[in-house]
Amino acid sequence: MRRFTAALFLLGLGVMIAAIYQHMDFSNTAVNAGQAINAVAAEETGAANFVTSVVLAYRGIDTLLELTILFTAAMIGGMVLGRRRVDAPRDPDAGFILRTGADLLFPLLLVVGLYIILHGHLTPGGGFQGGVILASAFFLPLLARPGSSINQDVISIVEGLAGATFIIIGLLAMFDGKEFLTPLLDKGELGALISAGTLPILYLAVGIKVGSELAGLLAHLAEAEALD
Amino acid sequence: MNLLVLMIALPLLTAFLLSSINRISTLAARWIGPLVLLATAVIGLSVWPQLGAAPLALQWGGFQAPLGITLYADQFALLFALAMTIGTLLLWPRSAENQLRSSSLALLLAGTGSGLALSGDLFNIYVFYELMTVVSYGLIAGRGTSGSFASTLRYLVISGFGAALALAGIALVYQATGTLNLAQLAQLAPEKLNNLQGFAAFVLMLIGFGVKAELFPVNMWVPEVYATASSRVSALLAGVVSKLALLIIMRLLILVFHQPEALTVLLVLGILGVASGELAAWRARDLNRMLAFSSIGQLGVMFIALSIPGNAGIFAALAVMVHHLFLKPSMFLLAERWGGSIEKLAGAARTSPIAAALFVLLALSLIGVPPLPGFWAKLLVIMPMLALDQPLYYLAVFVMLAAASLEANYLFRVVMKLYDKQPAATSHKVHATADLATALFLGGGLIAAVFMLVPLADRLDSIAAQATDVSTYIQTVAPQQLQSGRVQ
Amino acid sequence: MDILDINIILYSAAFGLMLIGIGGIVISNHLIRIIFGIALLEAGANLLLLLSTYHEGASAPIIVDGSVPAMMADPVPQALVLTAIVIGVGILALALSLAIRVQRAYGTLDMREVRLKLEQEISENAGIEMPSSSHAPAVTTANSAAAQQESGS
Amino acid sequence: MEAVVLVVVIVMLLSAVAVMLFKDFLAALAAMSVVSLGLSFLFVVVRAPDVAMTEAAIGAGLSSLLFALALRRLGLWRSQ
Repeated sequence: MRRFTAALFLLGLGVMIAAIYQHMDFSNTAVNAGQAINAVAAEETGAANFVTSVVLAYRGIDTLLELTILFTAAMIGGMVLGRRRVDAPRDPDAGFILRTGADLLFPLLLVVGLYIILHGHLTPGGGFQGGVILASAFFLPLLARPGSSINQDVISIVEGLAGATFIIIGLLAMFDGKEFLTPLLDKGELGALISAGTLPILYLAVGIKVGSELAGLLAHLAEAEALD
Repeated sequence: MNLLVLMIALPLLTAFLLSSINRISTLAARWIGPLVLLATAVIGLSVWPQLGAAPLALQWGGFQAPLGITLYADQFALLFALAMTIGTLLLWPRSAENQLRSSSLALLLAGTGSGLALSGDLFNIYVFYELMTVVSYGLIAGRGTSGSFASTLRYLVISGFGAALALAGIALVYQATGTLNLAQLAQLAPEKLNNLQGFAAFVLMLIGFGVKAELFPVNMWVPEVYATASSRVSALLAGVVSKLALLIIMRLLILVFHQPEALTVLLVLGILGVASGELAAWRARDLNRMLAFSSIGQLGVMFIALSIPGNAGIFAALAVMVHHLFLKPSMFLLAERWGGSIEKLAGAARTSPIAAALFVLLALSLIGVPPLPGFWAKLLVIMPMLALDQPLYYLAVFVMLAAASLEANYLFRVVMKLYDKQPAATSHKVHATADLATALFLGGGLIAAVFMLVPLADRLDSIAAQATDVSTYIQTVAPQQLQSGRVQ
Repeated sequence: MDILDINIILYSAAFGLMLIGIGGIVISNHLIRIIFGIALLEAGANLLLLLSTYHEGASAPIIVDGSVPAMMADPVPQALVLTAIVIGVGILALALSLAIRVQRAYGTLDMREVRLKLEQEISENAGIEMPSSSHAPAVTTANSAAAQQESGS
Repeated sequence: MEAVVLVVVIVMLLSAVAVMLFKDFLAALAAMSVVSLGLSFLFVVVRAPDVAMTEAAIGAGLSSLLFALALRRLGLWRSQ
């Protein structure tokens, strides 16, 4: 019975999609907000990567909320999985190769992550991609040395402060008489590393926040066996 | 003037900083949350009078309308933003284990709820909605029992499914119109979205946003969650959060989707919601689940009201929403100590006479007994439907009347038990003072509304009229025409 | 319709992923598979969003060396998908954490069994005797006792 | 170009079906990574390098790691 209703549901969905196919204008040349942004973004934000302009300037509030979602998810993940017991059994040691590899990779990942974050307004990449790399940089030692652990208190304070930075930069604009989250500072020369005003600073906050939250989540999941 | 932004930004900022503040002073961390919400409520109330004359549009980041994200405040939106803020303040979740965490979640809920009500951008609404969903997971699972984890997981599966569908709906809208700004969508909708693609987008978004609004096919989570979460969280979710989801659907319906089929879908799903909800409530044997199912029925009535074309439908839906906004949290708070089997309620009126009396009044209003507000709200839904003179609407009226008699049946079963002469073997717990006071405040406010029905109805009517005024919406936001960058 | 039209191929990929994902959610009972299904559904929706303004021949919306290309892809859906992907991974982590806890409490990841045990636990906490409580094994009582204690405090 | 995209799409959809059909969760997880990688290729095709990077880092990398950790804790690590 259940299978039957499921099949019926899928069939209906398939018919709907087929109908949409029939009527959809694939080569739709509708004028859209994105093309208007392309026309003015370089001038208005000073970032060479327009996706970064949209993420941090035009739709900055979306990004703030997205960070808040990660923050909340990390907080709830910690709550659901609980803390590690002191006497919980450890995983077996990871062995020489993984340990040395982790030691060698850690600085490399850190540098690559920061590079990607700081060039987010110029090239593809930015706070999210770089943040993931930062998270893996901090998670890798955890895999290599099962005895070590990430200090969750530090993480929660770091992520809180990084998120607060984002909001406070936004509030500064309000004290300046502009709207909340308006980019500030000099826009500089298009394509230069130090340009686009506050956008790189915002992306740095995003990167640190994403990195610390994902590292926290990964550490929680890795240690979940030991919770009480 | 752009202080309205603080209604969203301040709670978020405080939530981020709460764990740092806790390092410095535990006392400050305990009190800063309620204080911030009080401040944002004052900000909202101070803006309220001037919105009556003209709604207000702000641009996040100061970018011109279709490019940046719009925040649109009319009295309709601000009413629910305030309901969220004040509701969270009244129903401040308490947790013995980790007050810090539940305070953060409460602040996030208040900030997001306000933002959701005030947002004027389709994708921004989606992100706010997702954040509100994640925060509710935290509030439900915060109980820490195995049941709360399991119900959160089932809720998460349904929500995740719905959210992805809503995203697909947004993709279809953007494909057709090239904009996400609601004002500009309202301009373009008659030309670009009045087709099958627009209808598909509506259905997808209805399923997505309907999850929280307890829409008929995607409401399996309701009884489990309300039975396992703490009463204050249930009160918040059933009372305020579901209304915010409904507000999004109303906005979409008013501004973007004008197909008659959309109204039919709402009507059918509403009827099914009323029928299934009330039948299940009638069969329920414990108070929490009974209230949960009856909430599905009430939300169904709101969907039926929305399906009435024109201003009358929005007005009726608004009246039912405001009625439910006060009634349901109050009932859930009363159920806090009475929760559990109805059989065990016998004689509870003797230990807590005030609570029992309040419950009776609320039950009468929920059923719709004449002088009480619930009656007038239901009348506002039924009258325009009779005037429409269509078979499906007659069916809706019939289902609503049948549902009222079912409601009367099961609620009186509870009331009879409360005033049972034979006391049960178990001793009843008295309500906590804070819970009872809040319940009395909300319920008392509702009953007091009987004495000023006419001015209240006028006020709600003007709010509904402002909400349905599409041309004012477009003029206030004033999106610049999308020009130049035309491709090919 | 030419089968090799790139629009058709890409849209088929998006709708295909969504259909497979929905099928997995609706037909499957195992929680992990349902979570996989949600991930697939999200991936399809993301692709659909990105395709909404796709044009053959547009270049990436990035200015390299100061030269502005003739036609650039729409940056808005790209930013939206970026947001949606990150939201998705947050919710995925949450779902997996909850799944770990649920399995520990109920000893199963089968959706139907979880639902049965949940119903049973709710009824037990409410003090209702279930007429058909024989076929499902008892829930861990430690948790239900904790719940009662909490509501009584 | 179209032919390459067509092949990638077919492989991706087959892997997506495989995710749902494989009894072994590890194999399903591997298939899921294939879907993510195919998806990030498609993102490159539609001129979205930022999204492609994110999908590769988060979809193929981080999500798989999350799944792997969770599967290990759930005792589904080995084939059943």
